[in-house]
Amino acid sequence: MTVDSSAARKPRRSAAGKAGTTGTPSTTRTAAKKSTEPELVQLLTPEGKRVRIAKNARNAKNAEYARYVADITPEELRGLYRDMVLTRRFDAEATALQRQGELGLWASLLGQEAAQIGSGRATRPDDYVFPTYREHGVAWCRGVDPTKLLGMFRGVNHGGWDPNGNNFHLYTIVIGSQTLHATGYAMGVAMDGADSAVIAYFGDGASSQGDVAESFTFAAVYNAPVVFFCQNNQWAISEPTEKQTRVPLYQRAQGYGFPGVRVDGNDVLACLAVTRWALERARNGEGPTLVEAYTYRMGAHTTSDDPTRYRHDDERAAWEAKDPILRLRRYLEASNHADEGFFAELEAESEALGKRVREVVRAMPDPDTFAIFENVYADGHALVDEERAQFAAYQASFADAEGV
Amino acid sequence: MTVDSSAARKPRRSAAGKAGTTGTPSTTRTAAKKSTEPELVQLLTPEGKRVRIAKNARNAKNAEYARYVADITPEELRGLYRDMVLTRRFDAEATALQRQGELGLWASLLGQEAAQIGSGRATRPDDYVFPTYREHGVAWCRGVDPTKLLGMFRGVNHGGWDPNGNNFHLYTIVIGSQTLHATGYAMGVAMDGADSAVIAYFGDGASSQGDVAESFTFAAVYNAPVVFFCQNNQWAISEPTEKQTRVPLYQRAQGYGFPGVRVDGNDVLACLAVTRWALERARNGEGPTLVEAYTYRMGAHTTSDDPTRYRHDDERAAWEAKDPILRLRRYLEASNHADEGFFAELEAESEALGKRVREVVRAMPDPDTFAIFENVYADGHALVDEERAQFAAYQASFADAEGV
Amino acid sequence: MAAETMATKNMPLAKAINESLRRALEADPKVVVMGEDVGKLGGVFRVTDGLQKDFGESRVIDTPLAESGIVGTAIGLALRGYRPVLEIQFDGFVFPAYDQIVTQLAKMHARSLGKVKLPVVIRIPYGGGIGAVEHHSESPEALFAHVPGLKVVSPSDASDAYWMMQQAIQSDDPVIYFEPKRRYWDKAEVNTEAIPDPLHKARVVREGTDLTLVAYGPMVKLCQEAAAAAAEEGRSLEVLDLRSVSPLDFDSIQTSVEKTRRLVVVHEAPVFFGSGAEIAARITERCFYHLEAPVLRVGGYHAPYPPARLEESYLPDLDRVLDAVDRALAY
Amino acid sequence: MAAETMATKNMPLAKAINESLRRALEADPKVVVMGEDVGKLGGVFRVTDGLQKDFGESRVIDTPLAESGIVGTAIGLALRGYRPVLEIQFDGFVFPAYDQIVTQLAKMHARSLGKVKLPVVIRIPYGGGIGAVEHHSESPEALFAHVPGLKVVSPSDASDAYWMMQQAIQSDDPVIYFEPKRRYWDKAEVNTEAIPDPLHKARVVREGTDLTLVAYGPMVKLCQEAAAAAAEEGRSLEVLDLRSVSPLDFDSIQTSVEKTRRLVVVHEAPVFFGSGAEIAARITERCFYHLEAPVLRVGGYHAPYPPARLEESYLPDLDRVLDAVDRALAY
Ligand SMILES: Cc1ncc(C[n+]2csc(CCOP(=O)(O)OP(=O)(O)O)c2C)c(N)n1
Ligand SMILES: Cc1ncc(C[n+]2csc(CCOP(=O)(O)OP(=O)(O)O)c2C)c(N)n1
Ligand SMILES: [Mg+2]
Ligand SMILES: [Mg+2]
Repeated sequence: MTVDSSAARKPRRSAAGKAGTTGTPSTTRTAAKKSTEPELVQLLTPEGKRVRIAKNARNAKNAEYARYVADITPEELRGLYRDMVLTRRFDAEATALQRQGELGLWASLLGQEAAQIGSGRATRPDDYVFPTYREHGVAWCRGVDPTKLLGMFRGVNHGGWDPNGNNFHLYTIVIGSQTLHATGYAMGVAMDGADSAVIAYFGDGASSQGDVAESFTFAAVYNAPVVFFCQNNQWAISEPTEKQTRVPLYQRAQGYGFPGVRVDGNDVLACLAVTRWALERARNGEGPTLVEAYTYRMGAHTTSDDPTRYRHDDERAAWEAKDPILRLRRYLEASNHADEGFFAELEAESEALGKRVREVVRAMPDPDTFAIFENVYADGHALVDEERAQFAAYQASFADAEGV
Repeated sequence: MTVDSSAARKPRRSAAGKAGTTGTPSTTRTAAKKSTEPELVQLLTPEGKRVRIAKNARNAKNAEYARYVADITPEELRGLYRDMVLTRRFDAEATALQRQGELGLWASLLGQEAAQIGSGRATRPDDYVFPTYREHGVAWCRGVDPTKLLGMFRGVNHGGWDPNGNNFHLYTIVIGSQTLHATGYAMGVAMDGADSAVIAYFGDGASSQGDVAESFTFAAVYNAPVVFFCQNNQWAISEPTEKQTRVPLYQRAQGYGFPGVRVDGNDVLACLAVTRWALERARNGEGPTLVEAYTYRMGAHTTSDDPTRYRHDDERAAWEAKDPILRLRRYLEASNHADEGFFAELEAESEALGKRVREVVRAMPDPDTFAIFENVYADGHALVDEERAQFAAYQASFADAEGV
Repeated sequence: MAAETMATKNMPLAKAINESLRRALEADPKVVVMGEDVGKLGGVFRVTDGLQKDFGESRVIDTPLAESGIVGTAIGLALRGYRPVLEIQFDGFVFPAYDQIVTQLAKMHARSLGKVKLPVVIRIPYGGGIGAVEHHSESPEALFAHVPGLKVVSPSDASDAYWMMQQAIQSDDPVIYFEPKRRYWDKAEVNTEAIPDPLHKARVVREGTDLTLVAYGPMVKLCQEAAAAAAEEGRSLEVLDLRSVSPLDFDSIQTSVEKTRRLVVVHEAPVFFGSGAEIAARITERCFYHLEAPVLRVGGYHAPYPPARLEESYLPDLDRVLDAVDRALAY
Repeated sequence: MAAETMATKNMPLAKAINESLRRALEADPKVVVMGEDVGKLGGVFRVTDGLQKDFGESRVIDTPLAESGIVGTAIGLALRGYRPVLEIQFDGFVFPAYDQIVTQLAKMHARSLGKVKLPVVIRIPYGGGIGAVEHHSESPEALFAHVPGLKVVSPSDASDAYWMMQQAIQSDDPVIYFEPKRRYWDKAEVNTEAIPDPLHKARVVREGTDLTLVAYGPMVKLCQEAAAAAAEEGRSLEVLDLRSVSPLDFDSIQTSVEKTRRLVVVHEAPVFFGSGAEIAARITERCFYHLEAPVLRVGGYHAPYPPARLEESYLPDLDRVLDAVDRALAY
């Protein structure tokens, strides 16, 4: 049957479900590539080894990107490691705070640290970032105080930081919308003659939204300096990526006229390199790029979710072997780029961060109720004024009553 | 500047606007193909010569499709010719009727006869067609009485035929919407285990709508038996196709995991062949296909439009040399597949059709005013009943007044 | 409490919808359930729990993450003879599908001069009160009621949830079925062999003489509580559960108001251009000489639904309803 | 007729918007015009005629055929400091953009606690009366007025069209600017040096004492005609041009109704859940003891906008307005 398989479509003449049996491929016909084992850019193996950049067939692609991190220093590598560790720690703390009732909800990035830190560290301060709701690691790279991210999950605001403070837009919950905002912003950057770039994050699920397709079209037509960074974490809540596409997502770009590349999303070096390349393209006036970071959501979709209902533990186990943090740690250790002191210090820093996050959240006050009426309009609106006044009178009536 | 060119983006380092100068292409990276002279499937040259199906590089693609029309008879060829001539005649008549004030608007298919007749004749009675608002030729192939198409343009209805009468859906004005209806219908066909296919028409402009992208995603994921037939007539009202895409549209399919092919939309044989192939794929359970029929809107967008504001006459002149009807006539004549009697008879038939269309339209009555309240709901709605009654009373009050 | 017969079960509202969907899937092979995460997961609120397991992936369909695609393909399925029941995951996510709903789903029956019917049900968990993040607590019903061609309903308890879903699926018209998400866990007796009220008929859920409170969905319970509280102060409030927002059962409201002569409408959606406006306008027209006070409205403010920590102040509550009652009675 | 000064020109409404856009493009390099066919063609109604020629393709931008993309990218441009003025080609084609308008454009200022502003104007030619095909004659203003965060305006003549566009572009809020397409060719004096009324203030366009007619956009002219016709029968109608649908200038309506004690609201949109409902509800509340009759509403029926040959029966016309006036006066 169509929806799960085509085997049930009896009257069909030839073997059902086999693509390409009618006719033969040709130059004008663009045949679908079968999605088998993902072919991806990787610079650091799961075992923590730098991938050889010899120009053989299998690794040629890596070489091209490797040059974007060719001169990376041990200090920078330790910095990436630190970013990932602190991000994971922050994320775990937030999950715990949700369990304790301090947050209403939390969307964990566990497992996606490399994709976020690698791409986030590739950005320049004047670049602009449009996140989804899970980009805590990117926020970290942008210098957004992590405690600011918690307000919306605690329910005290819908986004507690100034987007222009760090060129990091608010989290966007309506799936895919932000890719158009990013594209428009990038059009504006180009109109200004600036050489900044814009990066839009979205998920594998989001790739199905019409808005994302429209953003590809606008970005291509206007040659906008925007990088579409898709974290394919294999799941859109309970739906595996096969419910969104039957070919690898990075290939989507080709049909819109710009390059797409799949990168190992658990390899922070590869993510850094590929994103640098894509951002450079943007700065150079070469237009948009799609980066698909192939990664895994190791936790639940959010704290409200129960992944045991739709996926097996062994899947997670397999991905744990590719853990982005462990991988870099192995490399740092094997190459003597970090000593025990570094790890110990980081552990302490991590603890301190956790403590600060806990304290800040617990002290986070509820907003004043009149905040309901604030910022609905920039220039005011008579009805809001009227309702605010009525509300004030109504509130006062209790005070009066209590005062009696 | 981004919107027209990137030359103004001064701070950029490298040559602006040149795609692909950063890094080099690779296997994982899907590079954009440059749109130069369109590479398309053609079986009949503009001069009316059958394209040799020798398997050399340039023509290999044609050979694959040629077999879908290999056994076409002279009678069938005359049939295609007749379809195109009568469709064009009908279209011209409708344009004239608009000028005479009998229609409020008309959307002419002039120039697109081959794309429509070729694809329309490829369908089977049990297939289902979802048109835009310009598929008068397809309607003809489906057996819809052409005069039925005129109701909505006259303003007496929003669609005057029974979609299930000929498996030809109503014209859809909201650009792109019908591609999702087609996909859903195709999902239903597959669920029923039937081997019918569905074909959705849309334009080059429509390709930008999110709905069209979503229909590609659904069709691919559910392997729905649907053919997406895009008539790229070079213009979306005043906007050339470059405002919608920077690569040929047929390539769009690849990123969604199904084949796309560009066919000479002014070659009725090639359109027939390619659509047969695509429909056969659908029937065989091989899922969706995108066909881009490369053609030209020789008239105005609609009778309200003034194309001289945005395009040059010489463009039209160039396309006139590729006229789909002339092309087939040349072939018919050169191959002695039709004699003067045939052409004369067709001319008479054409006249008769014109006459009938004129007569039917002029006699087309205005709908009863109470039609406003009909068919709003299938099961009725209290408010509609109430308003209908009020309206009746209100109408009656005039009758009373006049009656006095 | 009525004794449980074989046909009567006590169950939460979410479960009642689940049972109703199950019954529809069993009864009619053309019924299909579609949406994001409705399959293995059973929906984020578990309303479709177990259905895919029992009816298969072709009847209970996990869709791509694209609401316009969900509604648009459902229209196509309906044209093919299917009766799709769609889930929109949360109120705030129906808007990508709004074009398909307003320009296609609502109009296609009329456009075809009645030749095609689109029996599509769109389930939307709506309303606030569950402490959720942005876009998860809205009440957009007015945006559908204004659109000719759509029917809009909202049950307030498990029994109505069960039966109104049966009726919505049987209807040959598109029905937007708003589920009061904060009442999902409220239990009630559901008699699966009852003869249900007509889908679009309001029901008096408490009789009274001094003032009429009308509500639907999540606010019915609140109005019942308000009526109980008012009773303690010696005021007799009648409570009407509208059940349907389009059509609105003005006859039932009129009957009540002709008796009580005062009307307060309560909903979560912003008051401005909300259901209360239409009810106030039409009832004032119908009952001009009966009304002792203007129709008063209690609802959301003209502001985006606030963060969770403020929702209590944004939403109608007992005090605000009683305050409106006091004001109406003061005329 | 006032003598034409250097600053005063007689021009059609469409031209007035064109001139206003031109002035805005000249005055502020951050103003950009975007939409389908707004460039070389100058829009299907020629409202942007000549602008691309004079300001270039980067200021007057032909976009891909995708309304969500137009609004979504405009939001991004606004975040970058631009002030986009968008054209939606016809009323019925705004719905693909509805999600971006409702969930993003309307809410982002509040979401950011005031940190970002979105000065985006969305121009929508709306309403019927031009004999067009489906989706080209609708009046969806209520669907925007219900949404907090949006402002909704509609000029009725060339002078307002000019000035309200200036003000809409200067506003730091998103403004949905509904253009009464059947009045595009109506001429009026436009004084480009005048001091305009505030954007959201209603204006008395005819004074009267017996009953108040309120309208906006295309229906203002009709109401003026109705008032003239009624005057011949010795009835003195006051006509108020609301100009703004969100916010609504209830103060001005109240002032008028306290004088005339009767109110009829006229709009093309369906009556059910339309602007008239909100006006009737609130004015009844404000003027309960002043009203001699219920507020009556004249508008579209609860049916899809009909084919052109029926639109005369669907749309409010002189007779229907006068009929409502008679009914209100009969109380
Ligand atoms: C328009 C819209 N529809 C539905 C949802 C509900 N929803 C929230 S997250 C999510 C899945 C997103 O998956 P993906 O894009 O892969 O991102 P991920 O959560 O995996 O990071 C869904 C369906 C939403 N937020 N917005
Ligand atoms: C959603 C929507 N937006 C805008 C329009 C107005 N419009 C009608 S036809 C058209 C151009 C369509 O171009 P294309 O898809 O290439 O089809 P063609 O007219 O060339 O056959 C536009 C913009 C519309 N009908 N629907
Ligand atoms: Mg995902
Ligand atoms: Mg076209």
